[in-house]
Amino acid sequence: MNVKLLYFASFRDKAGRDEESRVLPEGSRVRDAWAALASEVPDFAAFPAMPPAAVNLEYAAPDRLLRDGDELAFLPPVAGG
Amino acid sequence: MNVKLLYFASFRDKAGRDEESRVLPEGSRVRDAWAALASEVPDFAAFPAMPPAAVNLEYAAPDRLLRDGDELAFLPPVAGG
Amino acid sequence: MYLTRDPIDAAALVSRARACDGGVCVFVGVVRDHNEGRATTGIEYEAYGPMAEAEIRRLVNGLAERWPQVRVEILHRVGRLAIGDASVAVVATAPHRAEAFAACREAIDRLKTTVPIWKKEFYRDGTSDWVDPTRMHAAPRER
Amino acid sequence: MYLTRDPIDAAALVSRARACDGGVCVFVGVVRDHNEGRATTGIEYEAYGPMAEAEIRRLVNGLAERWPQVRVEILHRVGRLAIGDASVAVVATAPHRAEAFAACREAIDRLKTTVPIWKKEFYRDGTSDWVDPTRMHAAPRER
Repeated sequence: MNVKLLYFASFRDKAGRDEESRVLPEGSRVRDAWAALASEVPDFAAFPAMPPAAVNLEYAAPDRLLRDGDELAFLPPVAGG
Repeated sequence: MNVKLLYFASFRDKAGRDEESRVLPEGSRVRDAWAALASEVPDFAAFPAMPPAAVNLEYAAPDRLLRDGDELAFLPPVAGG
Repeated sequence: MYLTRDPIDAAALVSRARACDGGVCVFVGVVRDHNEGRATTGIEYEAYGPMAEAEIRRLVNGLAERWPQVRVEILHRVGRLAIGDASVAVVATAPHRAEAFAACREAIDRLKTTVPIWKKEFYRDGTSDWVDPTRMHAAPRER
Repeated sequence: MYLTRDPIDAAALVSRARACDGGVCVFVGVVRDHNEGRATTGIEYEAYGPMAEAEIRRLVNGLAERWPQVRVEILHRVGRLAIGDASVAVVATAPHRAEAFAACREAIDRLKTTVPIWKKEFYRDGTSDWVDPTRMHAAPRER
């Protein structure tokens, strides 16, 4: 299945891209997507834990099942206000 | 000695005046001035306790000694804001 | 001068405060068209002017001692006010929002309990009353 | 729409809010010229736009459930901001001031922790950093 991955702020800088379409095995969960990214981007691999994630514009738990067409983003520490 | 007495809001309505010069015996305290007023104005006599008082623009305790020329006011419940 | 007979321009106060840094917390009191179930047509604020000015100055100085980094402005209207008019504005400016909120809240709370200002409500039925938040004195009077 | 690229007119928000009754508590965040001892020349806010709008809407709906009598307006600026610009405005209107203060404070506190907006600070020495209030991720980066 295909998932749309978005990168923001410091994560965009680390990944060197702001958006990509990614093929993941059926049954993949949010945490699996993070593991795939961390295996590619050394800065991500260095994180002590998975950052907060959003699926289709809502916060999502690490064990959330992904579906074809989902929009997924891992979120750097927010700093609005 | 002479004390200037001011009346505001509901106290002015009850007393029927907004200002007066009043002669008090030397050694009078704030509470003595209130007792004198309460003996004149039945609405004041009905109060369960002496209301807050101000001498020369500052809150003053009931046992505060009055001096010639002092400006004294008993204050109805405040309701600013 | 903390008291004014002129309408309070809360928006102008906020614009001025924005010039400084950090967070600005503003409280504006607005005259309501009802109170405790009674329809009101307006109110009148009366102040013991010189003492009210002095009390607010003491209040502002006390806040400055407690929160040295906070700047507090207070403006209270006196005289006759219509529904929707601003009765009071408190503007607290601070480097961080916690202090701005705390000082603003403390200012309005203390103002309401210590500053010699009185409020008469005018009701739609033609009567009026001095408002007594303490309910300590006598029954409501009519005129 | 809770996000805007245009300057926030906090004064206009206050004017509008004054039309309703009771107390109005306003918080305005203002871009500072320093942070943690470093001189700043400006900042840039980046948002995950559609999610930020949705999160703020959820936040506002949550406040409305908790305080049915309070009306909350939120406006957050994105893009490049200069020192002294308003970054965010929260306006809480309520019949009584306690609710206005509580809802306003809750709104800005939750906004800062849940809404996907990021801030890059530009320093006088020419460097810049993404601000990390949690200090959880990696060391400050330079460019």
